[in-house]
Amino acid sequence: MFNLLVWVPIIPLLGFLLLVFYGGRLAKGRGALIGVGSVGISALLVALIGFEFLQGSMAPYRLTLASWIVSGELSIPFGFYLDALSVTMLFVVTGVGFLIHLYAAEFMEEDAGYARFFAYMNLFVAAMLVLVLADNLMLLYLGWEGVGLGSYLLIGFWYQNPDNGYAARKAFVMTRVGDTALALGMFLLFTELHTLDIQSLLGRAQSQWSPGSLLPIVAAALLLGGAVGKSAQLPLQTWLPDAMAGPTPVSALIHAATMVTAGVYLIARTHALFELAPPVQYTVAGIGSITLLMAGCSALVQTDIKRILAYSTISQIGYMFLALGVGAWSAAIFHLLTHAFFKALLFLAAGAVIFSFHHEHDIFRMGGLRKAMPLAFWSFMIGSAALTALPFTSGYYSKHEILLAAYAASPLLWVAGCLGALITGIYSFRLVFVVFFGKPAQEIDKTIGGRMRIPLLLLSVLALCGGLLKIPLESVFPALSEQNPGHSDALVSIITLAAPILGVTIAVLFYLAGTYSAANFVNLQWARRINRLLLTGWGLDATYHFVLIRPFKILAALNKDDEVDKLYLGIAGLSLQLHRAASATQTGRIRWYASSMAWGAVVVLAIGLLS
Amino acid sequence: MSGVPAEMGLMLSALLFVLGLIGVLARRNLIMILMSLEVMLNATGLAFIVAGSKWGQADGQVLFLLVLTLAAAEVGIGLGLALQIFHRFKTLDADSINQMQG
Amino acid sequence: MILPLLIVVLFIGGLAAWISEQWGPEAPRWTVIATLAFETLLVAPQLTGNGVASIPFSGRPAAWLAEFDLPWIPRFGIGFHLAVDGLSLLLIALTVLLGWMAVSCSWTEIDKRTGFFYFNLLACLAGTVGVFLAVDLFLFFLFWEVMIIPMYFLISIWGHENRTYAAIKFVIFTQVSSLLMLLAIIVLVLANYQHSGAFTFDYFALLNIPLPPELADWLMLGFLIAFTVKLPAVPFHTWLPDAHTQAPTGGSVILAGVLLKTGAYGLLRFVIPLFPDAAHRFAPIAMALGAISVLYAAATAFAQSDIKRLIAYTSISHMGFILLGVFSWNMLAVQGAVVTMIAHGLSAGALFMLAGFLQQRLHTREFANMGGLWPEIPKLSGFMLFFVMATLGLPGLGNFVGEFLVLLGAFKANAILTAVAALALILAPVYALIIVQKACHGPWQKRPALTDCGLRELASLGVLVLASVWLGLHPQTVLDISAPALQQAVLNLNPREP
Amino acid sequence: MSLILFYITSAVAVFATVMMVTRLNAVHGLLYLILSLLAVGMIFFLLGAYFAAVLEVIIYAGAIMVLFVFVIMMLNQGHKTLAQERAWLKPGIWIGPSLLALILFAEMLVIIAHGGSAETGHVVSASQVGMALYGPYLIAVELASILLLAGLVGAYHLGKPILKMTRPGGEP
Repeated sequence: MFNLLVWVPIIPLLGFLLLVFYGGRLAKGRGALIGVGSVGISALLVALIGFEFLQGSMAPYRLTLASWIVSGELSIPFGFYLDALSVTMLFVVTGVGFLIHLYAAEFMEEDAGYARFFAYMNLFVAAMLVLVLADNLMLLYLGWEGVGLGSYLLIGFWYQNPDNGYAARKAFVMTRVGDTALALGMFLLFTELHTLDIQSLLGRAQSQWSPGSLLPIVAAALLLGGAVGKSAQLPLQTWLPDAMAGPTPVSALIHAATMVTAGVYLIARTHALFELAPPVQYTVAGIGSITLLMAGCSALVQTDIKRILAYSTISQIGYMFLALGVGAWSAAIFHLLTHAFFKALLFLAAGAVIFSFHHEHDIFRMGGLRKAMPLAFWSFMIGSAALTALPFTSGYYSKHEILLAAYAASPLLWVAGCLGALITGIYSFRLVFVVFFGKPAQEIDKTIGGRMRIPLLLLSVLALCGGLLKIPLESVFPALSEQNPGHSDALVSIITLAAPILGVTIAVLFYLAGTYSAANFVNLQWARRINRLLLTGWGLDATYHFVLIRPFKILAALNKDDEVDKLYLGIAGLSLQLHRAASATQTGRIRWYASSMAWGAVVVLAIGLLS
Repeated sequence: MSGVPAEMGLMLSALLFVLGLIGVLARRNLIMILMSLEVMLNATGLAFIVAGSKWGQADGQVLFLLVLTLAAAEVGIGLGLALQIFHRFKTLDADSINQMQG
Repeated sequence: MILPLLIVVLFIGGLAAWISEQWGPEAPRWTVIATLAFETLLVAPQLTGNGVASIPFSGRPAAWLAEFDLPWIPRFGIGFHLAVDGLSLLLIALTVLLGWMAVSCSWTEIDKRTGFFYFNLLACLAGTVGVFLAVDLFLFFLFWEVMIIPMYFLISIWGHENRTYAAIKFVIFTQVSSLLMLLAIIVLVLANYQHSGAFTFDYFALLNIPLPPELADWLMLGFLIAFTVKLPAVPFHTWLPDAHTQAPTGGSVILAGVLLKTGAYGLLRFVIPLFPDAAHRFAPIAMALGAISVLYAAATAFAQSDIKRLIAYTSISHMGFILLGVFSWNMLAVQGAVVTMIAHGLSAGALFMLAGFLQQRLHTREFANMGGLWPEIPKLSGFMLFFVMATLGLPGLGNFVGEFLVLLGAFKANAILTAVAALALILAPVYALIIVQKACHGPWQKRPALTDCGLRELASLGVLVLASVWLGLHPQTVLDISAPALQQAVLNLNPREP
Repeated sequence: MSLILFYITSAVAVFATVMMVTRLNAVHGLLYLILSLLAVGMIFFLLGAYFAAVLEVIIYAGAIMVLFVFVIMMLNQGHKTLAQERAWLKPGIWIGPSLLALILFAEMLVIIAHGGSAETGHVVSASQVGMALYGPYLIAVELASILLLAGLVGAYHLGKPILKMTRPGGEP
């Protein structure tokens, strides 16, 4: 049964190849059938394998297909590793992926590059599956870069607009910064531990390295660099809002549910290494909490519906990092799971709105959609409730767990988390109220069909009840040792619970009841400044542009003609000058030649005399 | 017999040679240059004779003869060229004939 | 006997192509096809490992697969001595493959003096194969020169607008550097003469002769400069962008794919085995040069507006990895360097072919006149995307394996320099994605209708795609064939760690 | 006695040469040149090289100088050129070469002075010269004759077009 695991990534890959080679000649329906169908088959296989795994002993299962690179002590196979963690991720990738593919089959129907779209999507899914299943870091890196490629291709899917191309390249290059750190981490681990197989690597690290020593700290920090890049955390988060240039299903799949959580997966996968490096783990928690606050604040002021969701994604991944940092590994993965549900739901619902509004993104040009689009409205409500972690939604279970674990580790982190939850409440319901309540701004002349409805419905159910899922991660992660969330303070629990509700209340007062209005702030100088700062994502983009990109561009442009060549041109010029000088002595005058001869005689005699 | 010191003869030869050289370098008239050249050749011949006389060998005079032959041939060609140049350029200015400059 | 045949077939085929010109412009093309087909038949069986040439012979390390020795100028100990091991076999295979590619992309591009063109092309290939086979230093030098002169003609006769300048620059750079090598060869032979009392240019005889360290340093530098100019590494690289930009497509393919590899081959075959101690002393500087090349070329590539110039700088950047790998002094890095050599031959060759195809269609190499090509020529654009991805080191394709192994090995030798060189992993997408963005993406521009790639173009690019994927997913083929040769060249001779 | 004669003759030779070099009129210069050559011939006589002295007078002062006379006459170096020559003989023009020549002279003097003193005046008879010429120097004589032949042909060739050009009504 587990042998079928091979086909899980291969079938989407086959779908990709089919679409690449025959995509242009296929009818639209066929193209979508291949694109959606391949992921569907994958999802089915995962379901079969997953249930068998969960009912079994849950012992890790290894599958080695072939060898990839063998040279000296380096031996890299194409090997898959199945444990509870990868099963969870498989469910997310194929399950949510399948629903989004189905949704996209209708969403993208009018696009000229229909087959191309599904080809890229399948490629992405295949790469993501390889990433999740890889049993060694090098194969993981293959998937890691593969999802980067998919992300690049899909962000720049509408290539006619150079801005999209820029966003795509920005995403690729910024994540590549992280990838390079990851690669260096791999080099270090291999040099020190002589293997890249994840399980033996962790085993050797635990037996050879003492906790808190330099090597695990450096190695973990480098891996963290990779995770930060892929998961859009501080300081490499600025690519994600721009990545919204891609089609909405892409944002749902890649930039909400799967790829951006790869960093969380990586850290969870190598958690043993991070446990050996406490300073790095603190850093993870710090990065998570700072990012969740920064991104949450930015989400407050955005007007583009997808950018709000993008900042919200950054913020939610910040929660996952926070969880990782405080050692609540399963809570992080749990939040990853629920986040995949509700964020995919939110994106798809937003996609439905955008679809109906003919690619309008500004929320203030929408409004009053509650009646016109009931399904989108309820999906959005459920998604926002889960995002805000209102009680009994899926997000509540996961986020609550995280916050309690954070409190156990450090009250400061907990305060940041609760503040973040408050902000989450404000911005998510601001979005809901502005888009769906109030006066209808426009007539809707386009409605969504069944292929978009089914994913919305299914994801709504998951977002609502996903918290009841029990994922058996104990087999992978060590139990939380001294910190048991069950025994924490009742007051802490209540505050944790109340923070999002308070946020929702604020949103109601500002955007629904109209008791207060954000318009009051518009005329204030300081408010405008803060608004600007938040709108541009804390000015990080401008900083990078000023500190890195512009100097690089200027230097490169200065050196366009290759300054080194000047050296050789100089030599050439010098010899040309010498040639001119020598040829100038050729005056054609006899007397000049005669006197030169005389000079020669004088010099030769002088040499003879003086020596 | 006569006791002319060899170095005196050589000094005279050098002096004549240098005078001829001045003529070659300073004059611009081709005929004068050729004449100065004769002086230089002659001075060389003198040096040979002095040396031959010093050692009492015939070689000095033989070489003088060769120099003489050379001078004759050179004058023949040189004057022929001078005539040609004069007819072609209507001048005997050695400096104005510089068509072979680089 | 097959070894001299490998060279002779190409050369005679070239002559035949030249002569056949009188029967019309088509005749040389078919002559070349026949020649290359014959050559392929000679080479292909060797790669399977049990070909006709694997006659074991005594007195040499096991890594050598076949040998051919004929006295030539016995008075000076010069012999027509050829031998093949895994490394040279791989590079010869690459040479033949790219020979096919060069013919394919010259098929319609070259329409004047086709016979002479193909003669030069094949002569250049023959010289290159000779370089890979020669194990007599004099013979090696001879082939080294044979390789350069046809390339000069290829650039200066069939090149683009600024061809004379580029061709002369190419020749001056390579000639000055090979003069240094010639001096080093002669001094080495004389040193051996003083030591052993016999003149010999034979590679095997010159291995392991004791040299005073001072002398060894200078001789090593002579060889090293010749090879780094050819490679090329910063600061000897400036001939390459000009030569590539101006060369006809076929010339660029051969230049990038094969000629540059002779530099890397020379480092592995001569510099390190002949002067192990001197090379080892020099290793940190060479690695630093490699790292500088990688970064400098990457940054310069980004600023280019001419597609072939940009690709040329990416070549320099990749060659920096090879320099880094070769001097890292361990098996992983050296194997990575070999994989990079082959992978870069495939990817850069393909990119130059694509640039040539675009130039044939658009009559420009400037990015300013491109853009929005995807809807018009989706297949070519797809190939472009693929090879750009290969260039920037996407895992699963050949370049990744090479670069990764190089960096992995180099990290052991010098972690700091490796970290610096690894910055190129960030710069690679910066310059590579620009190609796709500026050529294929972007708004559609008004221009006469273009034709997408035909069968010939499709087939040749397809072969390169397959080769690149094969190298990325199953590099073991290359690693296994080259391993014994590298083992003896690098490790058995110099069992030292940096 | 002969030493005094030598000095006097030397003085004449130097004086005649200086005059020759500085003359504006080529014919005057030529006359001084003949004088210089005759003086050198006298010195040959004093040094005991009678044969050379005779040749000097006959060939140099006689034959070669006649050639010069002819050419000067043909070129018609008249009064016009005198002004030109005067303009050319500005000190600025001849001081440089003279200084150069002086340096050369000084160097040669130093070398000669280092040679040590030796008497000259061994008589070498014409028959000795003849024996040497047709003995060890036979090849040199042959070469000289070839040189003369070449000179002859050359002079003839160079002179020919002029005859063509000067022919009345002839093509230039």
